[in-house]
Amino acid sequence: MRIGVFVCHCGSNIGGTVDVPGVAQVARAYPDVVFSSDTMYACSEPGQAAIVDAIREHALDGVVVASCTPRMHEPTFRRTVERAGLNRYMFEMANIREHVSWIGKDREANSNKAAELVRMAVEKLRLNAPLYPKSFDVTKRVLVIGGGVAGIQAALDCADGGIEVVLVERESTIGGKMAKLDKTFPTVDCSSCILGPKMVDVSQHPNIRLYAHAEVEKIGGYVGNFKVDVRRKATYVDWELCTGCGLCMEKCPSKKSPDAFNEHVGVTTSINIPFPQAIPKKAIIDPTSCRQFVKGKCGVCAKVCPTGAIRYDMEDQVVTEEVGAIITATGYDLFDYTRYAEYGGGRYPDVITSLQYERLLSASGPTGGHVKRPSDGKEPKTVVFIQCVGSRDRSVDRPYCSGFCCMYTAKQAVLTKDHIPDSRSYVFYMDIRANGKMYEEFTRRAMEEYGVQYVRGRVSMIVPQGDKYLVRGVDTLLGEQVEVPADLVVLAVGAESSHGAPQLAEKLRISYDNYGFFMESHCKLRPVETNTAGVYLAGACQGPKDIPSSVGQGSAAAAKVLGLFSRGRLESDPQISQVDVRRCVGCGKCITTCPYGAIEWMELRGEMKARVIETVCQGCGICTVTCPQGAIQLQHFTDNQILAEVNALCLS
Amino acid sequence: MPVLKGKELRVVGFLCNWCSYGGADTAGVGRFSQPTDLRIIRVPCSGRVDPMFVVKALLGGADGVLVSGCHPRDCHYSQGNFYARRRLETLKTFLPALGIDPDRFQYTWVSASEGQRWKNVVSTFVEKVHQLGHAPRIEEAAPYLPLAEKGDTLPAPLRPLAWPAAGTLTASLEQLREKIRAALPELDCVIGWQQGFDALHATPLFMRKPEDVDKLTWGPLNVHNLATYLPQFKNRKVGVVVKGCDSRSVIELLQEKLVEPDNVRVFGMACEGVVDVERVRKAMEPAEGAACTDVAPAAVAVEGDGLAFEGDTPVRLKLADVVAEKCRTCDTPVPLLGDVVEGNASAPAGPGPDAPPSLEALDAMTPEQRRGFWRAQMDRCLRCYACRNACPMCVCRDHCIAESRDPHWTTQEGNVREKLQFQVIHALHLAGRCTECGECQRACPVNIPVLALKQWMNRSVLTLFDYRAGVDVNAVPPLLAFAVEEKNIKEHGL
Amino acid sequence: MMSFARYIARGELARALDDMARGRVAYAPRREGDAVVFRPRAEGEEPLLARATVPPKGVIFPQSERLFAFIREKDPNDPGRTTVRLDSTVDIEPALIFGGRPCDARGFHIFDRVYLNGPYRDPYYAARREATVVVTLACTKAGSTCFCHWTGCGPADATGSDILLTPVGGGDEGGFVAMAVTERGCAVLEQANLPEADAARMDAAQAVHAATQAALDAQSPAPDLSATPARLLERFSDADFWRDMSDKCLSCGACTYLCPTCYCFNITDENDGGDGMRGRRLRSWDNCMSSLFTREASGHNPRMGKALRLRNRVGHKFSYYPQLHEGVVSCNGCGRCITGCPVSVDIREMVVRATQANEETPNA
Amino acid sequence: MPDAITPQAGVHATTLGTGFTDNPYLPDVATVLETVQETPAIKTLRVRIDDPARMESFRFNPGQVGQLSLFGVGESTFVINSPPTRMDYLQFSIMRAGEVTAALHGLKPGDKVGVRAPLGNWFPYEDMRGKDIVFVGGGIGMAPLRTLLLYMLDNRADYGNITLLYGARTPTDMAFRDDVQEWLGRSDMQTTLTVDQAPEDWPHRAGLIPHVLLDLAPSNANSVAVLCGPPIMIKFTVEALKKLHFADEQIYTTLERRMKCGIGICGRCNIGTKYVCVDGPVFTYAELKDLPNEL
Repeated sequence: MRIGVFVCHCGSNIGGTVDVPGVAQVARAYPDVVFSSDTMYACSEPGQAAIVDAIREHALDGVVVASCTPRMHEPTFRRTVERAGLNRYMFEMANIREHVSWIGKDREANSNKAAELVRMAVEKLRLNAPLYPKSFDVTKRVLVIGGGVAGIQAALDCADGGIEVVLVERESTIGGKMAKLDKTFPTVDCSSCILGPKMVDVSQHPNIRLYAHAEVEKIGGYVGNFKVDVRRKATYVDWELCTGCGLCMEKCPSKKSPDAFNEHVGVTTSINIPFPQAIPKKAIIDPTSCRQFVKGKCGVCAKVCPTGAIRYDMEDQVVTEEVGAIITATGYDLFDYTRYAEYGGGRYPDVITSLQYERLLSASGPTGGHVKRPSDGKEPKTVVFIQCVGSRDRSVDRPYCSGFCCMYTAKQAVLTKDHIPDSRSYVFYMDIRANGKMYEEFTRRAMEEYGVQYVRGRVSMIVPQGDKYLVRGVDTLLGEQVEVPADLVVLAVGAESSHGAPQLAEKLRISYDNYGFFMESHCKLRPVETNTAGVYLAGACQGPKDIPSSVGQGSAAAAKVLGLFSRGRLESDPQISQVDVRRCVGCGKCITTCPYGAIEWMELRGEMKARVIETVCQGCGICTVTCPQGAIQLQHFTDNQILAEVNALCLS
Repeated sequence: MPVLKGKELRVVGFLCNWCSYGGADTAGVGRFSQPTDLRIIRVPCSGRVDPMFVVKALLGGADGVLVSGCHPRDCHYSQGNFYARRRLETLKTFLPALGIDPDRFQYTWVSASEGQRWKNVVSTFVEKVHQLGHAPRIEEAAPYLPLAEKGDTLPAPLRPLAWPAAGTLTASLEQLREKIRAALPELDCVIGWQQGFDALHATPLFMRKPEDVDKLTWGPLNVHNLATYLPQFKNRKVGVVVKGCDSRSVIELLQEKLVEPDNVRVFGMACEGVVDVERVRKAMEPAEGAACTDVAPAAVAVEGDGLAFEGDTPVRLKLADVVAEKCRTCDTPVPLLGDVVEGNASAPAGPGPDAPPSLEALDAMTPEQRRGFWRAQMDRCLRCYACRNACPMCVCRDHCIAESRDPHWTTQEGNVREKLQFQVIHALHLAGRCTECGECQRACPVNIPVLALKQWMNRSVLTLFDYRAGVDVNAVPPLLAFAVEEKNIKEHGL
Repeated sequence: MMSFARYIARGELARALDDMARGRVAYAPRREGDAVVFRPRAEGEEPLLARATVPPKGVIFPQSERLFAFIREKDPNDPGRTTVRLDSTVDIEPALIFGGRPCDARGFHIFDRVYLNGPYRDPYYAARREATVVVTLACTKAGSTCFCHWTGCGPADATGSDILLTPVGGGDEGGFVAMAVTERGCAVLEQANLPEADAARMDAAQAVHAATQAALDAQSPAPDLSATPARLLERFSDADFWRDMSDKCLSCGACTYLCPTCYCFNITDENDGGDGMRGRRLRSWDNCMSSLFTREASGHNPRMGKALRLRNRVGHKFSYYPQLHEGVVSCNGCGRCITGCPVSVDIREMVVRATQANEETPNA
Repeated sequence: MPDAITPQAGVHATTLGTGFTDNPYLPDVATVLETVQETPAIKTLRVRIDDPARMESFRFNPGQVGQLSLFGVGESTFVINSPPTRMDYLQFSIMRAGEVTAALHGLKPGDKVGVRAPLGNWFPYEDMRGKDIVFVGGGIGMAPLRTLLLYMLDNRADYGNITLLYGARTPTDMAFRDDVQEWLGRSDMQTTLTVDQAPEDWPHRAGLIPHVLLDLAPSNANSVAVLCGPPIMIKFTVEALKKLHFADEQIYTTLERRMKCGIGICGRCNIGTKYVCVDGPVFTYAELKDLPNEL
C-alpha cells in the first residue's frame, strides 16, 4: 500500500501543544507510509487540495489525516479522497485535537501520543478495503401508525406529496386526543372545527388507505422495503355496507357499554359510533357488553340495519402491506391519577381528569356541553384545578414536565367561566410554564380577565365534606394554609407514553427511553429520525407535546419521507457485517443476538449458513463478537483491523 | 519522537462512536485536562468490543484497558451495550483466574454530552492504573508448580460412590444392549464404549451391526463424554450412550440447536463415578525407577465402592480415592434425558456441589502465584488442541480461531502468551455453555489443569446470571441474551 | 565402539552428568504436574529416570522457531522506497539430552533421513543436531503400549544415540553401564572420569536388554510388517475400513506432537508490534490430523475428513516412509500416541488390521 | 537497530545463509517490476531478484515453480511462467484465492517480495524435441503451459506441430491476452480459444474444452499432450485424449497441492510416496495412475 499522512496544526489548536512537523516526520518511518506532511488547516480548501494533489503525485491508495475528531470531519475528508479517485473507506483519521492537544499541555507527552495515534490509524488503514454501497429499489408507500393529529398531518402531507399512505389507527376512529378536546388554547378555537376537515380529508384522499380499529402486528424488512402485517380487529359490522346512519345505536337495548370516547363519563350503547364526526363514521359492536355476544340472543341491530351490515361472526383479519418508510405517531396516554391517594385515589366521583372535563365542556359530549358534575348532575360553582398530577413528580417516577397542562388548565378555567358565569375557579400550580406564542398572554388573561384564582402550591389532601370537597394545600407565596370547598376538582393529569409503546418500539427496532417515549436520532439535530433507517417519529410518542409541535413534527416526518423517496433508489451503508461462508459453521448465534433481525438462514450446498441482509444491518458488530470462529465480520471494523490497532499499541 | 519511559503507562480505551467517543470529544472541546496515557480505539458500539481484545491487550503488555459505551437504554443500536455489559462483566470476573488484577480493566457508560464525566472517568481510571503500576507479564512470572505428588488425596465425594453388584450391573447392561439393538436399524450408529487397549482403558465404540452391541461395556472406566461426537452426525440419525454428566452436554447441544432432537437417540444409565486414569496409574506406579510409566493391570474388577486390579502386584483401590474430580461434586448421576435404563444412583449427600478441588486450589493462590502457575503449566502445552477437539461444545473445530489468520487472534509461536491466549478464548467461548464434563483436561496429553479456568468461568456465570449450562433444553445461554435491568451486575462507579 | 563402556554408580549419576554436560545445556526429564517433560537441568540435580510424557524432539526441532527475521528499511530520502533485509541468525545451544529412551533417540534417526539426507539439507535442524549429544536410557520394563520391537527399534536400540545407559543391579547397589555409540559419545563420556564397565557389568547389561526384549515379546509377539507398505496401499480406497478406524478419532494433534518421529511443520509469518517494520518467519510443529494441514486457499482439501487424514498418518509411517527409506518405518513403537490419545486410538490395531484383514475383505 | 538476537552465554549465534542458494528456507529478496491485471481474478507479477549476481546466475527449466512470499503475510507456490529463454524477469500469475494471493494482488511496482526458486521438476522439454505438441489449458492452468510454449516458440525449429487449445469460463476470464493475440497471428502454431459462455460477438469457439478438443482431434502420432487446469477439466480432457488414442505416457500435467517448505520436508504435499514439491509438479498420466487416488 502507499499511504499518505497529513498532520494538521489546526492553527495553534493542535500546533500549540503538539510538535506537528515532528509527528509528520515520525510517521514517514511507518510501514507503507510513502508521504507525510504537516498542514495548517487540513479541512480548508487549500488543505484539501494539498491532499488531492499528494494522492495524485505520490500515487497514494490510502490516507491518514491527523487532526480533529472524525465525528467532525470524517465525512469531509472522505469526500476529499473520493475526489482524488480513492474509495472513501481508504481513509482513517487520528484524533489529535479533542483527544490530545486540548486535554493536556505536556508537549512531549502529547507529541508522543499523537504519533502513536497516527501509527494506530496507519495499521488500521493497511487492512482497510474499498467498500461500495449497494443500491436497491424503494417501495414508495409510507405507513403511518396512529391517527391523531400528528399522524393525520403526516398522512396528509405525504399523500399530498403524491405517495400512497397506509394509516393504521388503534381506535375505531381517527382524531386521537385532539378530537376529544372542546377548544384549543390560546385562541379558544373549536377543536373539532379545525380537526374535523382534516379528518375528512383523510377519509377522502385517494392516496390514503385507512385501517381504523387495527394494529400493527409484525414488521419485517428494511428501509425502502418494509413488510407490515396489520391486524384488522373485528368490528362485527361490515364497514363496506355501514352508512353510519346511527339507527342501530338508537335501537340498541344494551346501553351500559363503557364510553371510551367520552373518557368513561357515562355509558353508551353496545353498538356505537364514537362521536358524530368520527372518521370513518362506522358502527362497531363492543362484544363485552353486547347481548348477542353475552347472552347469545338479541340481534336487534341486525334486524334494524337498513343495509344489513351486522356480522356477529366476524373475525380479526391480518393484511400485509408493503411500504418503504414508517412514521410512528402513536401519541401518549394519560397518567393514572388514582395513584395519588391524597386526591382520593379515584374514589371521589367529582374528582375528574382534565380530559373528562373536556368532554363535559364539549357540546358533543355526554352532557351536551352543560357542565354537570358526575355525582349528582349539579352545576358546579367552585371548580378547583390541580396541576402537575403525574408531572414533575419523582415519587411517581414522572420527573418530566408534560408541557401542555399549564395551558389547557388556563383554557379550561376560562371556559368554565364562559359556561358558568357565576362560578369561581382555583388553580393550584407549581410554576406556570407558558413558553409558546401568545401563551403567557393567555394565562394572564385567565387570571386577570376571568378572575381565575392561581394558588402557587401543592394540594396536600382532598377531603369530601357534605356534597363538597375540601381542597387543602399551602399557598407558598403567602406562606399559609389554604382550604377551598370545591364542587368539582379537575386534575391536570400529565402525559405518559402510549400503552404498548415499548412493544411497538421492539417491532420497529427503535429505542425508547425509561418512560417508554421513543428515542429520536439526535435530540437537537435529528428530532424526527430514529436510529433505524426509514422509521420516523411524529408527535407525542417521542415526548409530551402540544398540538402545534405535533403538527409540526408530522409535517417534518412527512418531509423526511418525501425526501427519502425523492431518490429513485437507496444506497445501503457498506459498513455492515459480512459472512465468510467458508468459515461459518451454521450455529446461528449471530441470528440470536442481532438486534435488527438482519441475519437470516440460507442453505448452501445442503448446509445451513448465516447471511446478512445488507439493507437491514446497521453495523453494530454485536454479531462479530458473538461468532466464535469469527466468520461474520463487521466491514471496516473487522477483528483484524481492531487487532492491528491493539497490536500496534501493546506488542511494542 | 522521544519515548516516554516511566512517565506514562499503557492504557487502551475502546469507545463507542456514538456516545463515549463523543463524550471524549466533548471533554476535549471543554479543554478538560486529562492524563495523557490513554489511547482510544474507536468502535461502532460497545457491543463490538470482543472481550478477547481486552485480553489480547492485557496479555500483550497493556497496563489498563477501559471500555466505554452509551448508557444502558441509550444504545444507538438499542441493545449493543446490554450485550456488552454481560460480556465485559463476565470477563472482569474471569481476569483474576489468570492472575490479572481486575482493576486493570474497567467498563463504564459515558454519553456524548458528558464531557466532565469523561474527564473524571479517565482521570480516576488512569490514576488507579498508576497506583497499580506496570502490569506484570505472565511470561515473566516466577513459575509456581505446587507439586501434585503421587498420593495426593481428594476431599471425600459428596455422595457415597458404590457401583451395584456385578450381577445387577450385568443385568442393566443387558437391558441397555437390548434397547440399542432394537433401535439400531433406524440409526446410522450408536456410540458407546468398549474395552480399550489395556484393562485400564475403555475406548469409544461405534455400533453399527447388532454384534457390535455385544462389545458395549458399562462401568467406571467409561470416562469419555461421547456427546462430543454428535455434531459431526448432522442430518443423520445417531444414538449415544450417556452418563448423567454427559447428558448435560447433549442438552446443551440440543439447546443451541447444534444437534436436532429428531436425529438423536439418547440411551442412559445411572453412573456411580468414573475413574481418573492418571490417579489410578499413579497409585499403581512402582517407586520411581527406570520403569516405563505406562504399566497397566492385567484386569480390573469393580467391587462396589472399590476397584480391584489384577497383575504382578494386585491392588485394591477405593473408588473415592481415584475417582475423577468432577464426580466428587456430581449432582446429576442419572441422565437428565433419554431412554434411561438404570436410574438408581445415589443422590449427593452434601448440601449441593461445592467448589471443585482444582478451583479451590486456584482460589487459594495469590495473583502472582496464579500467573506463575499458568506460566509453568502452559509452558508444556503442545498446542495439539485435544482440549478443544474433545470438548463437546467446541463445534467450530476446523474453523477455530486458534489457527486462523483471518481473524488472527493467536500466532503460531510456542510461547506461554499465545498458549494461554487460546485457553482464554476457549473459556470465554464456553462462558454459559460449559457443562464441566472435564473432557478438555482429561484429553490433555500433558495433563494441564485447563478445566480450572472453565470452572472459574462457570462460577462467574452462576453468580452473575444464576445459570448452569446443560440443564434446560429451552434455556438461552446467558451471553446470547441480556436483561434491561441486570439483577447481579452492579454498575461500576467510575 | 561398543568396547568403550564405563560404569556409573547410582550415587554418581548426577556428578557424572554434570561432567558430561560441561559447556552444554543438559535436558533431563522433570515432573511438571502430572506430566514428565524435558527441561534444562540444574547442576547437581538428581535426574528423574521415568520415561517422559513428551519425547525430547523439541530440543533439536523446537515447537516453534524463527527461520529468519525480516526488517523493512526505508530510504531516508524517499519513504516510498523500502528495502527488506533478512536476518537468519539463530541461537544454537550446545546441548545434551539425558534420559530419553531408545524409541526417543531413534526418532532423530528418522528425522535425519529426511532433514539431513533428503533432496535438501535443513540447516536449522542440522545445526542443532550437530550441537546436541544424546544420552539414552535403555528400558527395563515393557509398558502396556510399548511395541518398539515391532518396528525395528527395541529396548536397547542405540540408533540415534551417542551414549546408551543401561541400568544394572538394584537399589543403591545398582548403577549404569554407559556405552558410547558414537565418537562424540566417547568424548563426552570421557569427560566424566568414570571407571570402565567390567565384563560382569557388561553381561548384566546384556541380560537386562534380553530380559526386557523377552517381556516385550511375551506381551505382544512382533508381527511381520514387511508386507504392510503394500497392504496399506491396497487398503487405500477402502472407505469403510478407514471410517471404522477413524470413527472415534477427535482429529486433534496429540498423537503427532507426542510422536518422536513426526516431523511435519508449518511456516507462517508474524509481524511485530512497535513500529511495524519488522517481523518473523516461523517454522512450527504441524499436524496431519488437522483439516488445515492440506486445505488449499480455494477451499479444496484433498484430505477432507478425519478418515483420510488418519489414513495418511498410518500410510506415511508404515508405507510411504519405508518405501522411500529402505524399509525403515517411521514409527518407533513408543506407544505415546496410544497413551496420549484422549480416546485411545491404537495405531497397532490399525496396522495389524490393515495388514491382516485384507484376505478377508478384499474390497479395496 | 538491534535486530540480531543478543547471544547468550554458551549460545552460538549462527547465521544460516543469505539466500535460497545456501539456505533453502531463506528467500531471495526481489522487486516487483511490473504488474498486469490479466482478469478480474488473475494478476501477473514480474519480479527481479535484487542481488544482480543471483539474478544473473538464475537458471530454471519450464514447469518449475517458486515460492513467492510477502513478508508478514506468507508464502505460496506459483509456476514461473516466463520461459528460461527470457530472463529479464521472472513472471508469476496469481489467482486470487486466500490471504497470501489477496495480498500479492495488492502489490505495486517497487514492492518487495521473497522468491525461493526454482523448485520441483519440469516438463521434459528435451525429450519432447521433434514431437508434435498439443497444449490444453483451462483458466489459470494456462500459466504453466505458457512457459513451455514460449520456450518452444523460442526454439521453434526443435519441435513439430504446436497446437494450443485454451479455454476459460468467459472471455473476461481469459489471461495473457497479448500473448494470445500473438499466438493467434502466428502461422507456425494452431491456436484455438474456447469459452463456456460466449457473448454474441465472440469470434472463437464456445463449449467445454474436452468437446472442442475432440472436435480438433489432434493426432496422437509422435505427439505429447500437455494439460493444465482445474481437476474436473483434467479428468474429462484425459478421457478425450484417450478417445484420441493418446497413451498415458503421452499425457503430461502439473499438480497443485498446499505446500509450505517446497523442498520435500514439511510433509503435506505427498500423494503416497511422491512429494508434489520435489517429485512434481509435472507428472505423466501414467505416473499419476500409479499413485494413490488422493487428489
